[in-house]
Amino acid sequence: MNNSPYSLKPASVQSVMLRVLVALLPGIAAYVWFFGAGILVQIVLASVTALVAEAVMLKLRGKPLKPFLSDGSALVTAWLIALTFPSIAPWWLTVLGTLLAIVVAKHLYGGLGQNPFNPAMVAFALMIVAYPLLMSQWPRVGAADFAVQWEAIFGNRQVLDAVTMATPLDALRTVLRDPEQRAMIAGVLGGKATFGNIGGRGWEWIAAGYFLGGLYLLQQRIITWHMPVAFLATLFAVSGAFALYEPDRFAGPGFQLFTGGAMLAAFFIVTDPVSGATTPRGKLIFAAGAAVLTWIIRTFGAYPDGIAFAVLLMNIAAPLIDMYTQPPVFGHKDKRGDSP
Amino acid sequence: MSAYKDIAWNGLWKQNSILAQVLGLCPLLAVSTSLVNAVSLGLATILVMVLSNFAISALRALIPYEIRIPVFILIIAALVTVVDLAFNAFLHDLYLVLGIFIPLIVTNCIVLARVEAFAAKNGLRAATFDGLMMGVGFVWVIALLGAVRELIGQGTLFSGIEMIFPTLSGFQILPVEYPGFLIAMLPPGAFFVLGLLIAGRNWLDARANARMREQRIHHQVEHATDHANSAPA
Amino acid sequence: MIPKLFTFKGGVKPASHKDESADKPIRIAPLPSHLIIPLRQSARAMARCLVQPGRAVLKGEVIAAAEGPLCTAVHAPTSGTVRAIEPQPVPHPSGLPAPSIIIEPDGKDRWIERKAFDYRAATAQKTRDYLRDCGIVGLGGAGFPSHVKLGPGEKGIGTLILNGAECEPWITCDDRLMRERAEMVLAGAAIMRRVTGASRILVGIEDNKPQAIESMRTAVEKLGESAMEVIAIPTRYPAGGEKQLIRVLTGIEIPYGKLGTHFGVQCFNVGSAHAVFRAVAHGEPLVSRILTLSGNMAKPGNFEVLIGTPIRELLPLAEPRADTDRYLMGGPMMGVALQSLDIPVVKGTNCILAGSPTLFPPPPPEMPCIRCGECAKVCPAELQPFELYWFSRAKIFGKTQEYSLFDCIECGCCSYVCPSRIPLVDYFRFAKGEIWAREKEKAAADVARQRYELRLAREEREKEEKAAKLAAKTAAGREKAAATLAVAEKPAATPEDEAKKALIAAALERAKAQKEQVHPGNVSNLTPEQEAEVAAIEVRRTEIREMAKPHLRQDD
Amino acid sequence: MLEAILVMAFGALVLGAALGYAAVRFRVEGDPLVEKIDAILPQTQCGQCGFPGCKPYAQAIAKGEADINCCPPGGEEGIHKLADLLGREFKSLSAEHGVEKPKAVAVIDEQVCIGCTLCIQACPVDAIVGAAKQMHTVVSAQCTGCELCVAPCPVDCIHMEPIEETVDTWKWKYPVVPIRQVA
Amino acid sequence: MTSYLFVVLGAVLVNNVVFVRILGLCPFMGVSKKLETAVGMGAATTFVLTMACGASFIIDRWLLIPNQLEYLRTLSFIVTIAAIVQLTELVIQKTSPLLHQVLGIYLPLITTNCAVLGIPLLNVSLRHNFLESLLFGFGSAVGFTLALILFAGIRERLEAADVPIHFRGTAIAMITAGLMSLAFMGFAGLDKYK
Amino acid sequence: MSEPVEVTPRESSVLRISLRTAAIMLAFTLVFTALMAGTYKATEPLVAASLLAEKLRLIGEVLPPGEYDNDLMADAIMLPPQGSLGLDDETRIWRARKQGAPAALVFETAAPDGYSGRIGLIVAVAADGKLIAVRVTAHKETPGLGDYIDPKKDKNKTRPWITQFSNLGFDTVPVKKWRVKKDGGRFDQMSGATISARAVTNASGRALAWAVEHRDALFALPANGRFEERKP
Ligand SMILES: Cc1cc2nc3c(=O)[nH]c(=O)nc-3n(C[C@H](O)[C@H](O)[C@H](O)COP(=O)(O)O)c2cc1C
Ligand SMILES: Cc1cc2nc3c(=O)[nH]c(=O)nc-3n(C[C@H](O)[C@H](O)[C@H](O)COP(=O)(O)O)c2cc1C
Ligand SMILES: Cc1cc2nc3c(=O)[nH]c(=O)nc-3n(C[C@H](O)[C@H](O)[C@H](O)COP(=O)(O)O)c2cc1C
Ligand SMILES: Cc1cc2nc3c(=O)[nH]c(=O)nc-3n(C[C@H](O)[C@H](O)[C@H](O)CO)c2cc1C
Ligand code: SF4
Ligand code: SF4
Ligand code: SF4
Ligand code: SF4
Ligand code: FES
Repeated sequence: MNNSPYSLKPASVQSVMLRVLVALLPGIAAYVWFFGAGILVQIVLASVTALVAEAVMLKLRGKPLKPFLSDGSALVTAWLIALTFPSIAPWWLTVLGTLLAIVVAKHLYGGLGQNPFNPAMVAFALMIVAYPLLMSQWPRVGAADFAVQWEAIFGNRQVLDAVTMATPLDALRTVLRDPEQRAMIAGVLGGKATFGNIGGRGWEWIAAGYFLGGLYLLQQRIITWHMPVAFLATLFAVSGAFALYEPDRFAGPGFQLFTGGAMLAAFFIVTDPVSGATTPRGKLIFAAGAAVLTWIIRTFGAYPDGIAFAVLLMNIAAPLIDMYTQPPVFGHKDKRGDSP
Repeated sequence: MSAYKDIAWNGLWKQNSILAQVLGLCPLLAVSTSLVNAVSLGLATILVMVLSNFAISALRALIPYEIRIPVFILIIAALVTVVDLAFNAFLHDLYLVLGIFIPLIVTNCIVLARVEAFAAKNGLRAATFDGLMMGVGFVWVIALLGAVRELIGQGTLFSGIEMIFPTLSGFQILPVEYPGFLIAMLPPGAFFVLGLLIAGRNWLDARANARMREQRIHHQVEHATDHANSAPA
Repeated sequence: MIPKLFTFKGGVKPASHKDESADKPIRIAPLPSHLIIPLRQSARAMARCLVQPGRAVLKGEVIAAAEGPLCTAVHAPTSGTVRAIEPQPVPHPSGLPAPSIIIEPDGKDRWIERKAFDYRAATAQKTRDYLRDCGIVGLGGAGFPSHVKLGPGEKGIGTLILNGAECEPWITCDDRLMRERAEMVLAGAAIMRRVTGASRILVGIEDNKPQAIESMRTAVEKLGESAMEVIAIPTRYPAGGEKQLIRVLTGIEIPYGKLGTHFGVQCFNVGSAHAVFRAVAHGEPLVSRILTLSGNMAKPGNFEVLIGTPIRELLPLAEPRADTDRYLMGGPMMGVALQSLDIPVVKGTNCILAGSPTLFPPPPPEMPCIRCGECAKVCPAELQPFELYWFSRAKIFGKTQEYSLFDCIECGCCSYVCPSRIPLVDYFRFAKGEIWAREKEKAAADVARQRYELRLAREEREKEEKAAKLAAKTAAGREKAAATLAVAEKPAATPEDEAKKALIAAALERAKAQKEQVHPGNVSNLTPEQEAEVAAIEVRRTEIREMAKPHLRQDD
Repeated sequence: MLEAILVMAFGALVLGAALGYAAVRFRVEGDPLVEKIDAILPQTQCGQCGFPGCKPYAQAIAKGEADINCCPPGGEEGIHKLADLLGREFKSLSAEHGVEKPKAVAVIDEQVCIGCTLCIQACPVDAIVGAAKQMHTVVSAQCTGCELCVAPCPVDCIHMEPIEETVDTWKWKYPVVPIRQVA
Repeated sequence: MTSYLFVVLGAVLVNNVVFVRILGLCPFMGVSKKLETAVGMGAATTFVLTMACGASFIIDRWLLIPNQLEYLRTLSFIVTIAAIVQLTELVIQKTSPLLHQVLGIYLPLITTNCAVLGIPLLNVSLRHNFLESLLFGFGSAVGFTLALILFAGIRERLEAADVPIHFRGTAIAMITAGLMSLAFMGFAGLDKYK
Repeated sequence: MSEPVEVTPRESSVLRISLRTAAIMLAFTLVFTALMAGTYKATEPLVAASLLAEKLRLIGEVLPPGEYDNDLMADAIMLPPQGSLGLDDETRIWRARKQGAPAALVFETAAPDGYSGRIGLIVAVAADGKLIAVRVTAHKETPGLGDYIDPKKDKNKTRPWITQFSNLGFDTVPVKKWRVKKDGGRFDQMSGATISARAVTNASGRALAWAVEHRDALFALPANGRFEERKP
């Protein structure tokens, strides 16, 4: 027999996760529109791998399969992995990444809800460190039809040279390190400020799709405003300040917000409730910190999109952030910050 | 003799410096990028441990309690320097690879810990044997770590052996197309593999424990049934 | 004048279900076949029983007296005979029995002599003593003795708050009370104001009870009391929690470990005020209360019920439906599931709720916490329930205290919203219990250490004294010893077998000496009486041994 | 070679003198650790740990002579606390020292007691009252449940009774995790 | 000026002692179970390491190099460190018993922290000048402290996690350290800007 | 080993004990320092030989021993820091001669603009203005991606990437074409890791140009001389 309270609000982990998946759909649609259906193959690959890995780990740990397999959290992880990996990554890259995410980053820590690190970002970071080349080959908009992508994923990597290109972020960095070529930056970033050129062709539409999904999550009260606002605002402010200071060296905020995974990160990745900070002030600090680190790594670091590392670095700090941003308890407000 | 068995068992498994005491991690993790590096540093460590255990056990009567730690450190540091110089002279390439990790054997906590816990209290033979076994315990772990990391990282074993035996060369174990999993060679991989090793040790210990418990229960049950059988008589 | 309202953070809005019983007037419940009156009626202390089985009592007669500062008297709810005094199941989550008086009504319901108490002439202390002897405890649920709460505290009480919020779903007893007996409630409040010297009275009522608000406002006007205000507050569970209500009405936040009196406010349930009025104006001690019967029932309603009425005998009044699978005492958010229907109504019982699988479905399996933060959003104590849960689950209690476990008021809001269906409150109750138990154990260990050390010191001293005595004796002792030695040495010179004999003798001697040590002088030098007693004991002992033998053999 | 020895000799002289001085001058007296360990032990004084009481066991732990898993009354929880305090790894209770039992108090069957005072002598916390040749009683509030009085009784009149749960001592149980039941 | 800043930042983040240089791991694993002790250990190490870097620079530059006694580096450095640890203990025992209570138990452990010897040796091989040596020592120690404190934060939370049984304790701590060092790899490449 | 002596710190005994420990410490130090010093003395020649061998091997990678007959170590000159070669330290230039005639220059250079910072190089330039060979001595390029510039890591063992510069001079490859293909030049790059290739290519070109320009001045200097750039 259970104890009070006896009536409960209808809510479940499953419904939360399903709504996150729904929220990803607009972004995925834009992705398919610009870069072809290869991403769908990746999503399927990652999902199947995630479910199988989850099932095996649950079995090994002697946990019931049904409630955990159907909770949808593994699917969220899988989809986010697929969306952050290049859509033409070889199949084993996606599978290996997903496997490590679920087994190491999630189940070795006790599974759902207990992992201190964001599993999807662990996968991304591990893979970009191990296979930098494979992780930085992205198709050019419209250059690879489904057959070519299929070919690239399941076999012949030779087809790639024709269809890949430096992503806008990479181009930016390549240019940055060569002072003679800095003049080119304007060319790379699309001097004509049409929308298609803010974050690189195609990219900003995907970002817009994620933004839409993010609004849905906000409306459903699955995420709060703190994280996305703090992340985007900080990224905007930092990149804006530096772009004003030296415009031909640093990319402006429009580019930073709409390229790479920034929008996805703002609404879907830094917001991961499990590995992030949870107090309201903590969320602001967490997301702002992630944004600053993202900008630093994007601009100066060795890896093109700093989001994964930035998120992992903030994951490390999350327990302390939470500990030191405990909101004052009812009745103890005079002693702000006194609580642990 | 069983005392020596205990010493060996302690060094190799039960009190293994890495798996049980979690000491001496830095050289272990930093130098285990390949089997050859790992074993080389391991051998240097054995050498230092045996020599220092020997020396300190031999000199223990002369060392006053108050300054035992400085004296231990002095002796260990001197021996390490000797080994360092020897590597520099005879295995120069390896010397360059192992870098500061040879001098750092000085601060390898196991050396000092063994000296203080064992050599300073035991006879010459036992102490030397303890140094050897603790060293071997360190070597097999670092060698395993090195082998795993090298294999996963680049699909080879014994690469770099030419630094020691110029006539030999390493083996390609996995197919040449194996893309290599670079992480294994980098610091994160070192931590992961060691984590897995420790978990493996926990698992083995747990299994051994369970088996022992089972045996004991079995024994007891037998005993009890014996008892029950004999009681009515 | 409409005062500025404050808000409290958090809270939830479960479906209210008040309509089922809100328009049912209070009815008097019939006399039950027997009454079970637990000796513990106030929250913290047990009253001392004054009656024996077989004794006839009148309605309102004191049957157990208040003992200690946190205790109140207990009265016979009707006239009749004391049948027994024995442990009976009481309304407690454990379902364990506790000492209770069982009374069989004679059906006449004869009162003792009732006399109004002139509180205007009496000192505040006298009035409080009177209330204690009338058995007045809070009727809001916690059952804390009202006379204690009416005390001046450190600073005295400036504001008196009447809690008419009744925020739990289903319950309407306070609503009905305020609609039907508003004047009595307010008169009770006025008495309390006089006792405490408070300057104003605020009555907080959730705005989903417009009739009650109306009725109370009319009564205020009618009574012509000044500085008495009836305030509608937003409907949100747990607006009726004392701290939350005080916050809403005055903006004051009372932290854990502090009482309202620290801040010059005190909060009482409207039912408590009503009981005070009855006690003072009519001389009627607290022997009945109003409660709601609702939930999965065909005829829900509100009833005035004698304290001690077994639930089983109340239920037919509301006709529970067939699929009822359990009964709750209290509301669905904080109530206690009854483990037996023989449990009686006590002073804190405000509602009996019939539950069915459709009404209160069993919770789906618990999933791990995903740190979504919903619980923190709704926690009225502004805690981080998921952190508390994280550490309670792993039994790391020190950490739970760092996260202010004891500030939790166990309102259940967090469990209510958790998407992982975690029974958070259960974890908190568990953690609190363990911490208390540990503190008790620690205190006990400290006492044990002290006693052990004392004992060691004493033994040390005794040893020294003995040694001193021994030293004094040595002179004589040495001579004696020499003599024995001489005797002992002799046989050693004799042939072998004799030596053996001597050895055996010595061994026997030793054994005897040892035995004597083990039985220190108990059986020698006894007075005749003692000898008789010992003999009797001896006989009993052999008897018992005989009786025990077969068992022993079986055990073997 | 010579300069090497000179340099090091100089260093050694200074250091040796300093250390010798320091070691003698600043030797730490007393061991606060023992108190901390003793505070964790349950003070049952039962000797199951193999030491005559909790304090001696605490001293042995502090000296590193005893393991932390030898006190059955302290249970797993006590071991956890000791492990935390000493920075050691947790070990489960050592079987040779006994098992964790529910708390109990000694009860003397007053009908049988012959008043021999043996139990009084055995009780480490003076929880038994009674004079020679009179019936003895256990003051249950003071009894730690150590069972030391049980064995010495010549007439076997002392037995241990588990402490019964009442409304006052009842505790909320650890919430069952229904997910395991589903499995 | 900025180059000095880069020395410190580089040592704290980019080439973090623990995660990138792989030094000081024994105390990193051993003293990180509780936040409190992590802070204590960090503070003690910071002080000793900074002093050790200064002292060893002086010894190296003025005693060893002029006499061509480089091979005595290991010995003289470690002996110096031991002396500094002892002296530190004496000084704080005299001046601040409170501080001694906080740091006292960590000081002896520092002698076997290989970062304390490794960083001075690295100072030599990186050919730092005196100020750089000091800052490098300080930065490394701050990096050590940072790593230790962050790790302790995670471990305190991990203690309550439902980690698979064989991974409890040291094993999962290792994996966590691995993931932390993975995260710190994100700083790779930042040091080329100095 | 002696047990901790229970002493009450009276001043006299403190002094005595201090002196005693100092003496013992001294004795140990003397013995073990002697041990070290002895080892050092014994290994010194060996260490020196190893160092020399290492250097020669490095030089041998870019300049086969058959190409010269003089003692390279003796025929070296000092090169102060050269910004144009990316060197901020003093280095050496070894001059190879065959039968007395200038044969080649061997010197270090660096590419400051690798993907992860500086790439150290050693080059040999023949007296006739051809680049004999170039090798990487130190780099931090991404393992598995940019590290093919080091022939040890290059997957193509038969013809490592870096050998494509061998025996080329500005006569065969014009200065403008001394670039990677991606920049319109003559040399291959590994797709996806152009930056490393570009850095090495440009640095080797710069080194070649520098050597060609200063060839005569360099060979003219006396052994152990110091090269000073004359500003025209
Ligand atoms: C968190 C994250 C999310 C990303 N999301 C996308 C995405 O939605 N679409 C996309 O094309 N690239 C995405 N990327 C890829 C990066 O923005 C970046 O372009 C990629 O790492 C390519 O590196 P390169 O510039 O070196 O080729 C994502 C990367 C990260 C780390
Ligand atoms: C969550 C919670 C909800 C409560 N709701 C009510 C309520 O609706 N009405 C009420 O009178 N007391 C309620 N109480 C009890 C009050 O906090 C408080 O004990 C009572 O008003 C004091 O009055 P009394 O001493 O007269 O009972 C609630 C307590 C808690 C913890
Ligand atoms: C993690 C990472 C590491 C990289 N490391 C190198 C490197 O060491 N050397 C290099 O030339 N390019 C490296 N790159 C690739 C460059 O960013 C850039 O894409 C490439 O040099 C452009 O070459 P391409 O024009 O042939 O595509 C790396 C990319 C990533 C994502
Ligand atoms: C709003 C939201 C964001 C999430 N973001 C991530 C994510 O970035 N990476 C991930 O692996 N899982 C994510 N999840 C899923 C889930 O929290 C994750 O699998 C847990 O970390 C597994 O314990 C997210 C879930 C929600 C509700
Ligand atoms: S509501 Fe439940 S799942 Fe969400 S944070 Fe709170 S306890 Fe965790
Ligand atoms: S039960 Fe406790 S923790 Fe949960 S919401 Fe209520 S006060 Fe907060
Ligand atoms: S076993 Fe425990 S309770 Fe008993 S004496 Fe030893 S320490 Fe005390
Ligand atoms: S009465 Fe018996 S069980 Fe209780 S403390 Fe004394 S000796 Fe121990
Ligand atoms: S080996 Fe580096 S600290 Fe122990």
